[in-house]
Amino acid sequence: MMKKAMGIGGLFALLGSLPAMAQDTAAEVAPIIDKGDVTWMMTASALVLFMTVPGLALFYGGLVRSKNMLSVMMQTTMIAAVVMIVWVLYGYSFAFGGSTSPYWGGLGKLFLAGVTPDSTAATFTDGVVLPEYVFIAFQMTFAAITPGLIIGAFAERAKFSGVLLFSVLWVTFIYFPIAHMVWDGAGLIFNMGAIDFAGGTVVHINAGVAALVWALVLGPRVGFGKDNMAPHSMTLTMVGAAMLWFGWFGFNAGSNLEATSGATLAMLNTFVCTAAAIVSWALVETITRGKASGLGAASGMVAGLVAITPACGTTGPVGAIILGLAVSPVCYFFVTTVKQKFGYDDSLDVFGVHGIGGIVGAIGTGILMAPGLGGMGGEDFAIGAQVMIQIKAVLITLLWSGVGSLILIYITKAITGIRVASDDERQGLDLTSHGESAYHS
Amino acid sequence: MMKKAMGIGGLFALLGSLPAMAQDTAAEVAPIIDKGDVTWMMTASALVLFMTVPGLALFYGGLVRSKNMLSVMMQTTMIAAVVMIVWVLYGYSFAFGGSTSPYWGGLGKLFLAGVTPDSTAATFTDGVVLPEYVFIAFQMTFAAITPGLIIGAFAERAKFSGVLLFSVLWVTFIYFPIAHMVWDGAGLIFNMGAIDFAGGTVVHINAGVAALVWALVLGPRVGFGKDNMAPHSMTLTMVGAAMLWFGWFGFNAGSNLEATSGATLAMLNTFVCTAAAIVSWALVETITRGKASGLGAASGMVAGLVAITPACGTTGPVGAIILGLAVSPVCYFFVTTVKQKFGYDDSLDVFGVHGIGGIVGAIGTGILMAPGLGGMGGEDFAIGAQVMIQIKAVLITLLWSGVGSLILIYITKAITGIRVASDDERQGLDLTSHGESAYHS
Amino acid sequence: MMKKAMGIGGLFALLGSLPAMAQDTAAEVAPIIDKGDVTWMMTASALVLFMTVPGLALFYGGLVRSKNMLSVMMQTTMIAAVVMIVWVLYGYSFAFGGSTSPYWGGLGKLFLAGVTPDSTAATFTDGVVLPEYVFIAFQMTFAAITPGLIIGAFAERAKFSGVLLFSVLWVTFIYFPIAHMVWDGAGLIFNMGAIDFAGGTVVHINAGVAALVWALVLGPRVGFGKDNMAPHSMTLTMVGAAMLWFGWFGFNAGSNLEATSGATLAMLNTFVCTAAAIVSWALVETITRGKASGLGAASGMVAGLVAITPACGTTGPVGAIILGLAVSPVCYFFVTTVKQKFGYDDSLDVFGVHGIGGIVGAIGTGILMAPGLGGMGGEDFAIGAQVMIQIKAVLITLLWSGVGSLILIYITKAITGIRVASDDERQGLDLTSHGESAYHS
Amino acid sequence: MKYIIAAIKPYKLDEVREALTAVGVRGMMVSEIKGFGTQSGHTEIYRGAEYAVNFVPKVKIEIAVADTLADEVIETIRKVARTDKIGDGKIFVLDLEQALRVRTGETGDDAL
Amino acid sequence: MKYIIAAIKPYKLDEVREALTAVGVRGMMVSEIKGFGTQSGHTEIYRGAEYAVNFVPKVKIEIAVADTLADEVIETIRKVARTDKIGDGKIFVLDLEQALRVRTGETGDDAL
Amino acid sequence: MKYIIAAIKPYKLDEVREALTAVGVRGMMVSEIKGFGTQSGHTEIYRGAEYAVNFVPKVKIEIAVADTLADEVIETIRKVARTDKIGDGKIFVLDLEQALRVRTGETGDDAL
Ligand SMILES: Nc1ncnc2c1ncn2[C@@H]1O[C@H](COP(=O)(O)OP(=O)(O)O)[C@@H](O)[C@H]1O
Ligand SMILES: Nc1ncnc2c1ncn2[C@@H]1O[C@H](COP(=O)(O)OP(=O)(O)O)[C@@H](O)[C@H]1O
Ligand SMILES: Nc1ncnc2c1ncn2[C@@H]1O[C@H](COP(=O)(O)OP(=O)(O)O)[C@@H](O)[C@H]1O
Repeated sequence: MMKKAMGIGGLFALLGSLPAMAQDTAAEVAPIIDKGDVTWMMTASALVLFMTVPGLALFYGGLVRSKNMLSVMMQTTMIAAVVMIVWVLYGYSFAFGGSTSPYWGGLGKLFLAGVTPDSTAATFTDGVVLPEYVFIAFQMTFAAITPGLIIGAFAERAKFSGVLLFSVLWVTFIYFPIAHMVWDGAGLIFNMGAIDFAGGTVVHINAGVAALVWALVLGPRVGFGKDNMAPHSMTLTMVGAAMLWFGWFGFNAGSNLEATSGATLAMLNTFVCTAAAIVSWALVETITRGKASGLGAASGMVAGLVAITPACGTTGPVGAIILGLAVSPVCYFFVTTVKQKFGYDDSLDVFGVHGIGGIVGAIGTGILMAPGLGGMGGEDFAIGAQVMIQIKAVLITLLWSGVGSLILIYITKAITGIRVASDDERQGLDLTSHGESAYHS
Repeated sequence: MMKKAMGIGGLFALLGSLPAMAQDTAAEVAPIIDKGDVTWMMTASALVLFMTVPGLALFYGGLVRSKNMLSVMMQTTMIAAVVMIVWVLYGYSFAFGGSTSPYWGGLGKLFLAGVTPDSTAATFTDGVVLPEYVFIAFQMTFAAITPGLIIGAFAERAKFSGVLLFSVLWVTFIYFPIAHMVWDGAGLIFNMGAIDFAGGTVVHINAGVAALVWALVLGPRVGFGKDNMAPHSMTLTMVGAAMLWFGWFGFNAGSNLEATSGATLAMLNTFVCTAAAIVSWALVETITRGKASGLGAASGMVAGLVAITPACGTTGPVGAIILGLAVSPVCYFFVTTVKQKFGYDDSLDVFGVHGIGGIVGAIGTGILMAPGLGGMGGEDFAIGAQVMIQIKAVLITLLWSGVGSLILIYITKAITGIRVASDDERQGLDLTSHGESAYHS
Repeated sequence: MMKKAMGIGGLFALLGSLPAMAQDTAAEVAPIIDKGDVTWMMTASALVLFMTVPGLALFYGGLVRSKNMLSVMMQTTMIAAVVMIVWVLYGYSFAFGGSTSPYWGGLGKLFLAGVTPDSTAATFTDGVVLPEYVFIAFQMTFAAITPGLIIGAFAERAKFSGVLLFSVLWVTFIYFPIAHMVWDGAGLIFNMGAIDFAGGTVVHINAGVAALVWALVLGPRVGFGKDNMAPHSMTLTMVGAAMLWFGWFGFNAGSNLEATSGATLAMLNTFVCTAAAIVSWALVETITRGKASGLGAASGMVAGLVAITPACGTTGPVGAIILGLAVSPVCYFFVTTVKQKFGYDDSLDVFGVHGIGGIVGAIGTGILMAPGLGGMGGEDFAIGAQVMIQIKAVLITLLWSGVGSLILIYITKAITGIRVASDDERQGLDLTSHGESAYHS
Repeated sequence: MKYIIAAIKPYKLDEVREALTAVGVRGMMVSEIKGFGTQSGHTEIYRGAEYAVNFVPKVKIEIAVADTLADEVIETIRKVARTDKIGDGKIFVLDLEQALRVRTGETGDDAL
Repeated sequence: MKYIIAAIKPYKLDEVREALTAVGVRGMMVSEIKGFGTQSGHTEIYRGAEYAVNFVPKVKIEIAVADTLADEVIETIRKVARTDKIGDGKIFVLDLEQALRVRTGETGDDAL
Repeated sequence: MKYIIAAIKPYKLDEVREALTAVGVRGMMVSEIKGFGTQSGHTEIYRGAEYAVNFVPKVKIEIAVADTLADEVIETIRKVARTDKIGDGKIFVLDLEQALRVRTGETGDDAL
């Protein structure tokens, strides 16, 4: 078990040098493509798209005022579309292009050079491979959703062209490198031994920090703290959250790359950690304000999903429940107390839920892997040491994404601008940026 | 074929004593885990969650007035979350814990004791197994949705804390035991030879009866029969129904536990029985009131899905169409005429659609399995005998769930109360129970 | 590679004579059913249903005024339901019944005669088969969605009974024959060597032309060009479009019938062509009117999906991006300029998006298959020749569907009528045709 | 003629309408409004952001009536809309100079 | 000055607005209302539960005009909103004491 | 008594309500309306179909006040709702004959 658990992070190690390897081993044992795996990875890829649109678009869109609904949906959609193109052009290469640099994947696979229907990508298991196309597609969906998470911070006021420019810059200079660092065998963080099964650091902390920086640089919405900015449709927010949950099975269990017992553990954990986080958010609300709200349940749902993301492959189900119970109160404290205290307007709480939830998850991963806690770590697993590694990985991400995002926001500001005129903001971005209204009778 | 058809109910028989068995047979032939099966069961598990949230939440939520929308979504979500935790703690054990009692599974797997990534669960086919984690997850989604079905009966007036308490009690004393009785090899109903492929009795009749009891005990909504209580969003109701259909493929074809021809039959039946029930509901409406309505189509859709649930593994496609054509008129008669006659307020017709539809399905299963009707029964299959068994299974469920639910409702009433104040009911549960509104501009 | 690429169109060639073949080869090598394939095809079938309801229902429904919302949802739902029944009764036989006619499949499989759990259907790969039930289900979902696409042309004014009658006639005389011609080994178009991987001609051009004929025969909506007919919910339209994208992976990658590398290529192409078409529609809008709209993004999404449908199995990812970039401007030109010029009221632009997008895709397929463009064609692949074949296939479809639809519309008009009274149109179809309203408070 | 405007509790609308029909009112205009008054609103909290909703949903009825009918109309609304709880609403009476039925061109009391 | 209130059929709104602009009206307030009158509503049935909707969707227009313009406004609405079917609507005229433009503080006819 | 009707910019509602409460207004009715005036609307294009939306979202406030309070109310709305941009809105004053509180039956100034 130890070997396998330790190997989890190692999966992607093989990918960088994959085509080479495929040729080498061809002479020895032909690697196997199992159609069950292929089906799972196709299903998982489709599920992660579903998380983005309509999932994330609805979760976020429901939270804004109706005059900004379409702007949120457009940002999610257009970011995903642009990043997919970027991914084929150079993103896949930057992340998994086969270079031995600890920081990026190089230029070896620009335009997917050399990838054919016969190309394969490695999995966790020696001798078991996937068609490279499905690995490209799966990883692409991760790249496409991550910058979309950030938009919650600047919702209802950011300039559309700036959002798109920033997103391209951000995946180029922040996401692709960090994906390489965490998941590639040559990667910096990977080689530290950090465990991040499905992308807690790469996706959630990464986006969460960028979001915080945005909120600080951009300033609050016009009328913030005075106008009623209640969610225009809690219904859609709850639908979006549920869709995120559904799609997240692809995200988490798909990260196993094979339809093995390990994937089913990731799935079970993605069920029960989320359930526990829903319950604990509802409990905190019941205690502090007497009522459990729908937004609380949805927030707990997402917080739980974020927290289990890095941990889902190495934690036992009971450990997952504990992680879920723990994450919501921490996030709740951030989005209610800390945010209010500092007064920044992270409009849809990207930092409070994804950033903080991601940090809780990353550290929790280091703890709950312990076999004594039902985790999948080996007998010689040491909580303290692993937690230190996890914290180091978190800090690198905080730094890289924090400083990098700050620079990129200012570059964007200089080129396209980052905020609409306040009259436009008042009238709503749907009309002023996109020329339409979300609802008519 | 006979053997297989008869064996369908027997699938779960093996599960109780699974780990033991796995050890025994290890010496002989190593049981096979097929990645295609694992993928299918992961997909199916995700689909059943999708049925619950957002599916059921929207189907029911669209039917209430907008002031109660979030309460419906919250109840569905929170019930699912709480039951998932309960499932890990003791539910799985109570249902499939390995005891030889005909009534429950015992305490052998509390906290999933002994389940590891190497644990397996049996399937219909000798020598083919699944990782136990995915069996736990799949069955968990069934437990999580079933009490959620009941809420339609007390929508717009039940007390939130009471709903949660009742749900926990109900799965503990009604659902887990009946799941054991029907699906476990040691189970009472299982050993009678009743066919319930995917849970017509365990899920639908079970929930339908509980719903009826609730409606009778709780009394009608304030303004019932006087105020306009038209669905606040037929759009969402139709979306929810369609999502139920989509997810139900996981529910029904997933119950085959393997990606075999049997699963594809279950899927095809789940398509065409539903289609037929949609058409026949629309026809009845066209005949009786001149117009086919969207709510009619959605109701027929759910009625068809409920009816085919027990029958989907043993009926031929033409038989499934016949079952679909038959179920809608019966349900229609119940929700329009019978309900009105008795005057109880089963607000969203849980009994009329799930209870009655489930009974039609259970009995239809006994008929349409006949090879002469295109069913999968063997040559010696006797309709009369099988129908008697099916009726007996239905009666046991009616009794157990009816009496049990009655007791549990009164226990809940004593502890938390079961109904909100009538002023709160008038203002709507969203504001008064959850402190928010579903829609703002 | 050549063999495989050429073989793509050939897949269905085997299906006509399938059961016979299965018996023949049984003596030689037992054909293999891979559970990974079965799982993929079940997943794909469920996904295509999801495209129809709720996907298409929402995409179209959001675009109409709220007084007609349910009529759109009802038409989509009821058409799908009715066609599913027709499919079992005679549709499957008409399309894939095993006859050697180039025009239809004959009567050999009426009521699915002879299909049992042991029946198999061939795939692209010799010796690999599927349970016939899942092939029936998968193809059924295609038949169920196609007539649903047409309703966009006559939305907000067509008579419900006429819509249903027409749909039955249309699948019978247009869809089933064309499906046979394109996909069956004995089929006319198939034997011309036309490439239509997932149904660009059969589904999209076919429906698009029928839609155009409808719009011309029926005339514009009351108030067209004068009243504000803005979409009642762009939110739902964008949700529906995203659901179409999600489901389309089943449509396109499912058409590979196996979970092979070919399926993953189809999936990757379905991602990136769509992404490119979203971007290019947004670009055209930005250039021509200064703003990128949500409806533009949704339209580009669908246009890209339509275009890649025939091409997804034979184009490389970069070629798919090029196709996506190309299709949107053409469709944009049609729905804005050409439609306006001719003044017909193809209310939801079925012809402009599905018809025109399908034609662009069909021709693009012939070009982008070239190995020099990253396509999967062999070394001797000749663009010119293939494009001519593609154009011929398009023309046959245009003619067959155009003339056929015209006749069927007039037949429908004679029997049930095709348009509601203008007072009913003004009040909205929801109330007047279905007796309900989509929204209440 | 009088132009009577009343704010009432939404769930009383149907009862009021029926009662008014009974006393001879043949038409009215109904709008959903947000009322502000002694009856207090409520507070909603969304992830820590607290919004005081100072308005209470009310229904506004507008009725043009002949002078002779005015008092009975006022009395009827008063009786039927009353629940003796804060927020029952208000009735306002304005003088109406002229009324006209679009369809027929009738004016005055005939138009009502 | 006069304060004119009219209930008309919703699809007539744009036509009426244009016609009024043509005669010199420079502003108005428009609300979607539920009308009750001779024109009957409809019945909706949801799974056997029958709801009589007694109201018909109408649009209410409110226009403040100078006394000199009042008759022309009334006449214009009448002509354009008319379809000769039941439910065409009503026009009510009240006396308006004072009008004020918030932006400039102008009062009386200047404010309109 | 006076019946004051004002059309204002929606985002000014809360400020106006607070200011009015401060000067002694104890109730009002608020509706979301579509305003037509000098302030122009906007155009929306949906796949080539262009719709001119001639109306601007406004909020309509209706307040019944005692004669003595009327001027202060008008002045308050004027001051607070003003942004000096086109579309700030209008205030109209009508004479109010009678007011009645449904709950208590109080009439006249006591009812407000
Ligand atoms: N001065 C006023 N002008 C206009 N409408 C008023 C006024 N006072 C109250 N209303 C309306 O009457 C409703 C009920 O008034 P409220 O003061 O809450 O209760 P009550 O009528 O029981 O004293 C308010 O919600 C508001 O719509
Ligand atoms: N004659 C009028 N009658 C009724 N309402 C009016 C009238 N003129 C303007 N309004 C209302 O006042 C609002 C603001 O008027 P507008 O002419 O746009 O700007 P301003 O008040 O700055 O001149 C309009 O949207 C409309 O609701
Ligand atoms: N007495 C009234 N007071 C206020 N509004 C009225 C009155 N009578 C009719 N209305 C309004 O006028 C509309 C049309 O009236 P109705 O009686 O249906 O038709 P018609 O005007 O053709 O006689 C009604 O829907 C209602 O909004």
